[in-house]
Amino acid sequence: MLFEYLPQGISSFSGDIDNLIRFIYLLTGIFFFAFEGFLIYMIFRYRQKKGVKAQYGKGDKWTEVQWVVAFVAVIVCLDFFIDYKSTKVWDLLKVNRPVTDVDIKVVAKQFDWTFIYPDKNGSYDSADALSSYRELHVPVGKKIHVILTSKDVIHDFFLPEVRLKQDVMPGREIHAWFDTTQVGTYHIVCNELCGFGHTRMLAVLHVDDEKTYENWKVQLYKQMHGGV
Amino acid sequence: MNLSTSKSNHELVYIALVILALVTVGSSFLHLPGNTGVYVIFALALSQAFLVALQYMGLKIEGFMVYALMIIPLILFAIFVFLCIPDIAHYPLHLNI
Amino acid sequence: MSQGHHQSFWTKYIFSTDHKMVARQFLFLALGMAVFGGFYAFLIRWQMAFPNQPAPFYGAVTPDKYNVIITMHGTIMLFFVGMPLLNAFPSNFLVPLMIGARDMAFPRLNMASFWMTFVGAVLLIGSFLVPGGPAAAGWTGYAPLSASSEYTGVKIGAVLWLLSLALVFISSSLGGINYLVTVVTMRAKGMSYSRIPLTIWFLLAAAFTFFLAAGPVLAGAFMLIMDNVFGTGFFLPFKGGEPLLWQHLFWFFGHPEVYVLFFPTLGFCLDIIAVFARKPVFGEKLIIGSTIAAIALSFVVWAHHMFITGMNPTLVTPFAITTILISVPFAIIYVCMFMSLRGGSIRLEPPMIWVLGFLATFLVGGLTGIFLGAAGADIYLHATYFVIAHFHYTFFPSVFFGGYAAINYWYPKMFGRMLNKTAAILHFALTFIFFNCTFWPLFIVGMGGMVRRIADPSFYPQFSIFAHLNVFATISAMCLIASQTVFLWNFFYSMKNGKKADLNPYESNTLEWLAQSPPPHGNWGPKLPVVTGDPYEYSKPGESSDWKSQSSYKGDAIHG
Amino acid sequence: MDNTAAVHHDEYEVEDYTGPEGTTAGRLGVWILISSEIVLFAGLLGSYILFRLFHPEWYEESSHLNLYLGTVNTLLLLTSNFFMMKATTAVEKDDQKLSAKYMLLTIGLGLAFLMVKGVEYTLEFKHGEFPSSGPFWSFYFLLTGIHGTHILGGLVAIFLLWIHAKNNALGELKGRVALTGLYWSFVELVWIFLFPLLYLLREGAPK
Repeated sequence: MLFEYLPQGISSFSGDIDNLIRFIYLLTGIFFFAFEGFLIYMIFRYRQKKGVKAQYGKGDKWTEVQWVVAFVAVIVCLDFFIDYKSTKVWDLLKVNRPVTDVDIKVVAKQFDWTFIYPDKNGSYDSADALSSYRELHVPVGKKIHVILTSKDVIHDFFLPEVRLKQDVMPGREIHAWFDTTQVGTYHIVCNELCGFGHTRMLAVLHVDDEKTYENWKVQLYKQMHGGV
Repeated sequence: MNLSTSKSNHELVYIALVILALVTVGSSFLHLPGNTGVYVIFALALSQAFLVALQYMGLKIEGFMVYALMIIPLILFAIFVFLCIPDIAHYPLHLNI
Repeated sequence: MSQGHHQSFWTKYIFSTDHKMVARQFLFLALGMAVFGGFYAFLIRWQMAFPNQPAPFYGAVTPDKYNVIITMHGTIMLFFVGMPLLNAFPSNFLVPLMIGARDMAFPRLNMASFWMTFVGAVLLIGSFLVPGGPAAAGWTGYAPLSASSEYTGVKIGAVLWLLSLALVFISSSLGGINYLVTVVTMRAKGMSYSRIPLTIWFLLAAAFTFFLAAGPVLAGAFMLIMDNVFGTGFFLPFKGGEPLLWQHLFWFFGHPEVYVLFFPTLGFCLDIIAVFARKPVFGEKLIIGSTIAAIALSFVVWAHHMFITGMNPTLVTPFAITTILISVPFAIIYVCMFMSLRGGSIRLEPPMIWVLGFLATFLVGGLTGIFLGAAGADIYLHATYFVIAHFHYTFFPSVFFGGYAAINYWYPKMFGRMLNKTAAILHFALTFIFFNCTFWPLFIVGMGGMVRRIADPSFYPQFSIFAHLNVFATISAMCLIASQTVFLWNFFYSMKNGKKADLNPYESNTLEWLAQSPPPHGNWGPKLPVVTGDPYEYSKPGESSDWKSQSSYKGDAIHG
Repeated sequence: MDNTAAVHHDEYEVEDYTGPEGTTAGRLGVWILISSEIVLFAGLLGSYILFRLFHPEWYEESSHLNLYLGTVNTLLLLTSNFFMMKATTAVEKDDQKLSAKYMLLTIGLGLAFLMVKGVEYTLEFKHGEFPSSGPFWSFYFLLTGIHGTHILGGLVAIFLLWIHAKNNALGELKGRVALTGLYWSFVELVWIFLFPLLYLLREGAPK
């Protein structure tokens, strides 16, 4: 099955996206086998035979077309059902941002990621703001608010395991959120062609438990301020 | 070669166009409140456009096909601008990273 | 022009205004450019499978060269293979023949249209020679990457790329004007709109869609050229511009363009199905209505290419709904095609085999589109190899299966000789198998999260589990490219040595089969054909023959 | 792009080239060309309008344009279009010499339009306003530049017709005078919208 190849999901909404993919996979799978089967059947059943003339029918009578209409009605219903399910996922992830616990500013540039943690006043510019290079640490179970900015061209913030993908636009602040359910080390990939170094524009997502996360922040602070 | 344009009175249309053009320019000096000035200017521009299209270009004697050829691109124009407004025109620039 | 039968080499072969010669020029341009496009495809696949080894015939593919290769592969395949092969070549060849005219309405415009495309192709290939190399911002050329040389190091190449695109857009629009005017004003007597074959309808639909869609991206191309040359900032946010605007302009064109490359194939398929299943096309009016609906919808779905670009997220839902809804008209057309097969008397000749192959493979492309059109699933699948597999499953069947079906079907009329049937079937079998072997694994790879446009998968340890699939896909792709030589051999060998073709080898109703093979300058004898019947009157009950030509035109075969 | 109006002649009898609605092939071709040009200008003007909607400060920048020269240009183009219409009428009455005179006036006024445009550009360059001076100026030079290119194309087409008309030798080209007139009117139509969009949406008195 195709969806078995999905990387293991580690966010509260990854299951929703996976289920949506499974659902569409199931539906399209049915149509795929029905149509291919019908096609193969017809190729064998209606091969040219001596003395057998093709049936004449232009499909301009209601009796001929009614099956097409019924089929279309089914398609329209399924379409709207897919739209309904997909919009639910979309709204959950991209439109309605819940109250978040941690704010992180993501600065993308050719070909690096920098993650900036605000100081106590929520400022990203002050000396106390922590900036981590190519390493994003987040506490497990918390809702993370990322503010995506770019210094030059379009990049894309893709967390495959979290099922989050969001382009990073220069000149815009894009807000996204995600959460995590499992401690571990995961991938961050740039998913929008951004120049010759695009391939190497990688970062690491560390999902830590609360204690490790705080320790790491303290460590980073010490590193940045020379152990003061 | 029975051409449409000979059925128009070109002198009359020309005078009307000149007057409308001058009125358009004049109206921009009035500093009408709010967006009224913009509406007035484009109402006048539209009336000039209709005059040119119907009289000079001979749209008034054309058939369904040519009208469709003129209207469909304008609909696309409207669709493009209308659907891009929430995306382009509503986003302020953030440049201080 | 007026001395049709004694022209110099230059007016006959190079600056020809004869629609059949222009069609051949477009066909050869498409085949020539396909060699380049295929070679870049090979390099891309090589890099995905064996990233650390230098590619044969090329050398090491460095990341900057890789970006050039993907840009050129996309641009060439869409605008210099797809457009000529599916729009310009069949429109030029078939429109006058199928409606019973002597030539296009504006033959010189036709010639200009070809030479503009040709200059565009030369500029594109020539951009390899300029300092800085060719454009390297992907075939979509997303600004700001494409808008300033400080991001890619490419300056002249990017401008040449844009100029070449602009030339193709203008030339295809002018071509479209020509086809539309020809069909409206130059139909033979009795050729009412309802008697026009569906091939012509769909070619017109494509031309109409194209010239309506090309304007915004042409405007965008001018703006991007100014960004590159004059240092303006239309798409550069740090100069007050808006990068998303380029994407809107581009995809406003880009999505209709997808159908421009799809409609002609639908037309060929319907015509070929009718001839080889010996049945009238099922639901002709339904099909035309669906096409109109599809064109209308195609102009309001463009933002589904931009779901995750940071566009206004509330705007996504309406676009997702229209995107999924556009499956309805195409489902109707698909069902009508299947119903046209049902109850037929199917002759498995090469053109029909290509059409059946198209029906089988395009289905996959159409169905996987639903994954990407559903905004929620697109969050994960956008810009992964799933997308690559999806659009290759649409474009490849459409451009190549459809194109080969058309070439196989109209070859006797173009060159007066038949293609070798065994070689044609072998070519189909190899292409069909290796095409599926190339792109089916990419669905799996994409579902696993492998992102597109990366130059070196060995940097991504998480993709190492797909290494064997990538190698498999690459070897299949090489076989796929290699098996096209069968076609090239067949095409050029049969031109001189093929079996002489009858005037109407497939017993088809449409008008082009009444002309000589190949049709002379002016197509018809002293008198034009008069149309008396519908194009799809096959196996009519009560008739002795299972076909009845659209015209009783006796042809000028006897008079030569 | 005047070769859209090309009419095909060959050694065979010419079937009727008139469509079902009395539209000749050339005329329909020019209408479709105009249709595709509308989409091109939809892209250009649409982008400009979208920018304009979130750049209120462009009202100020707009007042740096020379409104007087802009108005003169509007009138020049209007008059030029009027004379092109007169030239069309003259050809229909088979008076090619008169038509040639009108065409000469059209060309003169069109060239005057381009010259005034050149003067405007020079003045703006002197003030230090270049295409790279900001989005408003980028749009100003892009829109007027592309419109100017269309004017130039139209002038070339009219010039070619004038060469034949002055020698009373239009012959088969007669139909093209009206077609060029149609195109010329469209160029005028574009200016009718460009002028207020660029020049008139301004703040305060012109400078």
